[in-house]
Amino acid sequence: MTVEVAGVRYPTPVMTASGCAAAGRELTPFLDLAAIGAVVTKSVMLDARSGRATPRMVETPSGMLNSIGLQGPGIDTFLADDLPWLVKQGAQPVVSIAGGSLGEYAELARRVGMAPGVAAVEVNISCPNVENRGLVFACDPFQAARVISATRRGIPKDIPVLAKLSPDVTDIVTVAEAVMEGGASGLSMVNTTLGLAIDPVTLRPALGGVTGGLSGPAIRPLALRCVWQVYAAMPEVPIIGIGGIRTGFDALEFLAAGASAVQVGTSTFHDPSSPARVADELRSELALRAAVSPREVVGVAHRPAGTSALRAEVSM
Amino acid sequence: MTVEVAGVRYPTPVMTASGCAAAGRELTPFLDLAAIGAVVTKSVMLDARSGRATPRMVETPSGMLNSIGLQGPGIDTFLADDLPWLVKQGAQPVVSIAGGSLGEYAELARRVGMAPGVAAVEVNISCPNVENRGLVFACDPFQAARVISATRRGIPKDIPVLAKLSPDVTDIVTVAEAVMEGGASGLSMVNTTLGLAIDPVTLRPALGGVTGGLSGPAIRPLALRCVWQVYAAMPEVPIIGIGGIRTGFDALEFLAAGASAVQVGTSTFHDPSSPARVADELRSELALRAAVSPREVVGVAHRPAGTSALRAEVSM
Amino acid sequence: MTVTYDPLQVSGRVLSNDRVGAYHHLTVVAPGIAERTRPGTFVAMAVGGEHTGMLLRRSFSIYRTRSSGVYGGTVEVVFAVAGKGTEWLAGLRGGDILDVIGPLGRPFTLPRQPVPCVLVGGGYGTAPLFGLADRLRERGCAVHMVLGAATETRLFGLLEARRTSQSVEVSTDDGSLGVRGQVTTVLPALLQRTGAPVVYACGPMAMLRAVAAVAEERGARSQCAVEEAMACGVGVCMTCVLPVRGDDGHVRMVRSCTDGPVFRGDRVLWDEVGTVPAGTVGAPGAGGQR
Amino acid sequence: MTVTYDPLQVSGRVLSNDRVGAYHHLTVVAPGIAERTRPGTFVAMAVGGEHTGMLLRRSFSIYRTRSSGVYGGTVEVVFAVAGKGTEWLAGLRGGDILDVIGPLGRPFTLPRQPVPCVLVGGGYGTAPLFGLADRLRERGCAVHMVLGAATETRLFGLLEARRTSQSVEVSTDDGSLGVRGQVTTVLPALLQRTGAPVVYACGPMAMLRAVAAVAEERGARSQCAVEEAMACGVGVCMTCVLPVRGDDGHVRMVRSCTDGPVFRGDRVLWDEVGTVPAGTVGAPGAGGQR
Ligand SMILES: Cc1cc2nc3c(=O)[nH]c(=O)nc-3n(C[C@H](O)[C@H](O)[C@H](O)COP(=O)(O)OP(=O)(O)OC[C@H]3O[C@@H](n4cnc5c(N)ncnc54)[C@H](O)[C@@H]3O)c2cc1C
Ligand SMILES: Cc1cc2nc3c(=O)[nH]c(=O)nc-3n(C[C@H](O)[C@H](O)[C@H](O)COP(=O)(O)OP(=O)(O)OC[C@H]3O[C@@H](n4cnc5c(N)ncnc54)[C@H](O)[C@@H]3O)c2cc1C
Ligand SMILES: Cc1cc2nc3c(=O)[nH]c(=O)nc-3n(C[C@H](O)[C@H](O)[C@H](O)COP(=O)(O)O)c2cc1C
Ligand SMILES: Cc1cc2nc3c(=O)[nH]c(=O)nc-3n(C[C@H](O)[C@H](O)[C@H](O)COP(=O)(O)O)c2cc1C
Ligand code: FES
Ligand code: FES
Repeated sequence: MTVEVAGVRYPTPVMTASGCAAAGRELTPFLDLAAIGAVVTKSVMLDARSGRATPRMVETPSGMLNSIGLQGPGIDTFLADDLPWLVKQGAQPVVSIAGGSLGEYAELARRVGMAPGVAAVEVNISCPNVENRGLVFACDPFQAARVISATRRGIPKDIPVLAKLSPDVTDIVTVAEAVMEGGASGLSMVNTTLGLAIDPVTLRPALGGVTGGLSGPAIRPLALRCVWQVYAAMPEVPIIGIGGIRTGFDALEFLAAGASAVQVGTSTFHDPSSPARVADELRSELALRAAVSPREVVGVAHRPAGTSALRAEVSM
Repeated sequence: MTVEVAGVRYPTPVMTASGCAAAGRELTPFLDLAAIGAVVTKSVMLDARSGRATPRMVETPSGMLNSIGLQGPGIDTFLADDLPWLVKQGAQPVVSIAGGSLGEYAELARRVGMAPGVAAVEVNISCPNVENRGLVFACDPFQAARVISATRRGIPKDIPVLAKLSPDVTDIVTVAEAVMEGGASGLSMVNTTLGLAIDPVTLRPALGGVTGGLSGPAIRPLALRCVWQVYAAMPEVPIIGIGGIRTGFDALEFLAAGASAVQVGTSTFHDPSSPARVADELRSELALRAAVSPREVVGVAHRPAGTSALRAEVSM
Repeated sequence: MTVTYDPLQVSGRVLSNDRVGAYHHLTVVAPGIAERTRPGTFVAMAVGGEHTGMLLRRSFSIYRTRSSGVYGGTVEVVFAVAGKGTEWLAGLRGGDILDVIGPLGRPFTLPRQPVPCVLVGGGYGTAPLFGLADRLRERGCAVHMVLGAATETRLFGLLEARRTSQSVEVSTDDGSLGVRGQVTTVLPALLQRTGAPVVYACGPMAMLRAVAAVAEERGARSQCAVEEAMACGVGVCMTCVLPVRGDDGHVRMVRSCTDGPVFRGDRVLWDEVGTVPAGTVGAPGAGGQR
Repeated sequence: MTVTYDPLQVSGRVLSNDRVGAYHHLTVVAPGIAERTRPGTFVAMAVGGEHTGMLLRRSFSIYRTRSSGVYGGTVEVVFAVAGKGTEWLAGLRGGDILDVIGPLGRPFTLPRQPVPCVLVGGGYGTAPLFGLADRLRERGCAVHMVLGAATETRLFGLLEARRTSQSVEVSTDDGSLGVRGQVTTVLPALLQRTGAPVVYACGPMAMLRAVAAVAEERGARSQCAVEEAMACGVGVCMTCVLPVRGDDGHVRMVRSCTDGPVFRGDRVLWDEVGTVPAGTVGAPGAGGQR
């Protein structure tokens, strides 16, 4: 079930999602890191970050809100400890980086670009731009593109740079086009959507950070729509689908909508073996439809009804 | 539990949501239309509409997608049959209108404006603008504002015009400001968010209309966040909160975030008595917190922790 | 347009839930519903329990009702496990609580005269026909049944049909019981033999369409109970529509929950279900609500 | 930082689920977990069934385990109904299936010497102390227990404590049993009398903070098992953090699921739980991921 995304081959199309697998270590009791698609690491910033005050999460119907605030050790500790460990495990490390300014992204890229064993770099652009009134990079096509080009310059040519998009925009296709022009090799879609919950006792926002990112199956239709729209506009661009994937069929939906691979986030909290289990289930879903490789179903939902050979094989 | 929204008094703060209660008739076995906050009617267009092809719905985790396509009898039949019937029942009719062009909204407003018994007009601006490449009015502050002013002109001064916002925008506050400047008396927030699902057999989009509107508890955190942001920016603007409300506590969350009233949509499909039940439950939630009226909790989540007298009364 | 019966919403207790061939036969105590039920109407059941992610009710034809008994009035349905909601229903045990709304929809129209009637059921579609058969017999109509299914285990109610009907014909796709073929393999001869002026049918859309066509050919009327995906079941959402020609000759997208589920077979545009046929009132809409 | 034990994910069968005062005592067959359990570790249980809208596991201290038996190894927890997940757990019946991950987290550190120990439990917080008491006695430590709760029915394990401990003191907020007041009303005298150099505590945060303070005043060490909202329970999400001073003197936001739930009482910045104290490594972050 290997797949290629932006020139890199992964053992399966199912990866962990950034921030939902730390740097992989804690999942080893539950799955084989070398056998899953990739370990996308928690977004790392230049310096160590304490993150936000608790409460950092609220459960919501078929979803959750989080407001972690990118807690992490900073890039140097990450490159010294986590990355080499992942490489030693035989995992495919996709390193996620996050910054507060163009300069920070550029510097992160420079350091990650020098580290051995990186399969791909994912750029989390859902961060406030401290140089632009705290506006989130991902919500502005121009700023988003600038971050990607700043990052791209620091990363060796053979390592793809994936831009991770936010769904919280009026027109995701415009952002997608901008980051591709900025030099992205592919797109990770989508990050969480901004949400809020109220605490029943205080009647104040339940999260320490007031608003937080909504994730989980609740947002799957929204994430799928984003993938659908971008694939429809740019079918040649590699897409990694993310958002509420819990089963092999969910993963298949993303492939059909146009993703070449997927990431599993929140579901890992329910079932820490999710990234491996979803791949197994996807294998069965493909077999059921007599598809020999995941590639075959990528974007199939865009073909006119009846033109795909896959349909006839299913009996559900 | 009466509330006032934009100058109109409603028996309770809990209304039906447009498109989720038809014109009220079918709910009479399950609740007393005169006792609920208001009956917000299915968005009506100038002419009769067949709506989209089926399938028109897909169940999703804690939510659903719909693609009805505004099926309806057209404004004249509505004003001749449905509205007088609602008025006779003693219900508070909030008439929702939808159009494909400025002219259509203006004409709808003119006709609704002449009809007796209308409590308020809600303007569904989540419609494609046929004069602007099919771009949805609600996604463009300028077009959204134009629709509202065109509508406002046709409606007598004492009938409030509520602009119903879409959450599918980068910056909902900008749209809110624009429609208020366009002459809206208040805001209904939010409409569904655009989503997609794939059919397991055909691997094509499951909805006849390809994409559809996501509703239900899944989107509640997203809807609450929109209300929170707009109230924070414009605390004086009346807001009706909508999105995934299923219980009295859900309604309370919206009030605390800044809504003066709420609408219950998808939950009605699960429990057709929802608009009445949610009001009853809200009454208990308020009593538990020793709040004498719903007004008291409106926007309370924005006050600094500890400054509200409500907190101390709860023991949960 | 109109709600024919006043449905009730009842929090009922499961009395029994048994396997019957490929199906499940569920009996729920739901006082009040029995008294209002007429053949062809249905119930909508909440599935998944209180904190479920499944928001929408599941609809089932009413198989039988009893107005009272030791436990109060009951409603019975027969269902196949089709997905996660019916899977959950299949797991219910006696004593569990189930939220039921019903009866919903319009019933079969009964003939004014004591004419012979043919009742055609596909798979679990036979279930609502037994109550209909009772009413027809009360009016002096002779009842002939046709039961069809993919295979023998998917036939429902064969013994009951044999016990209560004037004649019973069976067809299975694989020939495991009765005639190999579809219900329409046996229907023309049966209509001929009985001279029945009306056919009642419940089953998959393809079957209904074929039955309606055979009936029309033979100059008989047909009354077909359809199955469209329903979000609300009570007429407020407009998801359950299909194209139906009205008395005025105009085609409209009509709700199958309140204007159906029973329709005159000659009024449904069977070939165009799933589309908005050209010429439908209000079609084609330019733009519109997603 | 490190995963001390290899947790297992087990689809277990419920053996029993009984009410005990204000609590529920749940026993699940979960082979393999017992063997790995050390006092103070916890399990995370999936709630709500397959199609639930509740995505996150619920965490519970391990009360007891048995490595084997007629049914295989079992794990027991004691819980209060706090919300919808625990409500669902309370409804489980013998034979139901429950997905359990455990043991998770770091256990209580045991003293090297056979010293007298004081174990303080608040409400259901007493549950994990009995396994601890067993281990301590095995090492020749005298075990003294303090049980506190709001009211008598919210005390857990009093008889068991009396049967197995050297001494037991009880406090209730309302005075319905034992001393009226908090556990810290009786703790200073008990530390004095027993000369215990170490206090183990499990209960609400406010209690832990007070116990840690009393211990510190008396020159005793404290080991406190905390309860922070956890999304994953296994260390990957960073939701369960609290400010803890490390060996190097620096305060960090530390995961209570993998670095806890047991912490040295003198290391937790109790007054600043729920904040990021000034001076914490990496604080204050300008901007950042929501
Ligand atoms: C008026 C009416 C009467 C019916 N009578 C019976 C009956 O007597 N026995 C029986 O076994 N089934 C009957 N059905 C079909 C039954 O409602 C579906 O099998 C059931 O809803 C499937 O639910 P699920 O969760 O198991 O499947 P899923 O596929 O998981 O359901 C997903 C969604 O699609 C809807 N859906 C899926 N299949 C159907 C379908 N065939 N018809 C309508 N909605 C569907 C569900 O209601 C749900 O909202 C009837 C349907 C209707 C409309
Ligand atoms: C390490 C640890 C050990 C625990 N041991 C026990 C025990 O032995 N007995 C017992 O009764 N309870 C224990 N708890 C608390 C128990 O986890 C919560 O009562 C439970 O999660 C509440 O779930 P709910 O769905 O009923 O409540 P809801 O309020 O509906 O839960 C909503 C969300 O908040 C989380 N949450 C709510 N309250 C708490 C809490 N107090 N602690 C952590 N998360 C919470 C839930 O996990 C869930 O994600 C422990 C918690 C932790 C972290
Ligand atoms: C607790 C948590 C932490 C997250 N942290 C990050 C992060 O550091 N960087 C990032 O790009 N995305 C982060 N995400 C977003 C996920 O990677 C993913 O895009 C999103 O959760 C949607 O997928 P899911 O529904 O499968 O979780 C985080 C999500 C959660 C739930
Ligand atoms: C089946 C369906 C039809 C709808 N039709 C309309 C409509 O005609 N006009 C409108 O403004 N909103 C319409 N909506 C949106 C709802 O009014 C509401 O804004 C949205 O569903 C969110 O609320 P909920 O989660 O409570 O359903 C519709 C929603 C559904 C589910
Ligand atoms: S199912 Fe809602 S109108 Fe028919
Ligand atoms: S609960 Fe996820 S890191 Fe602790």
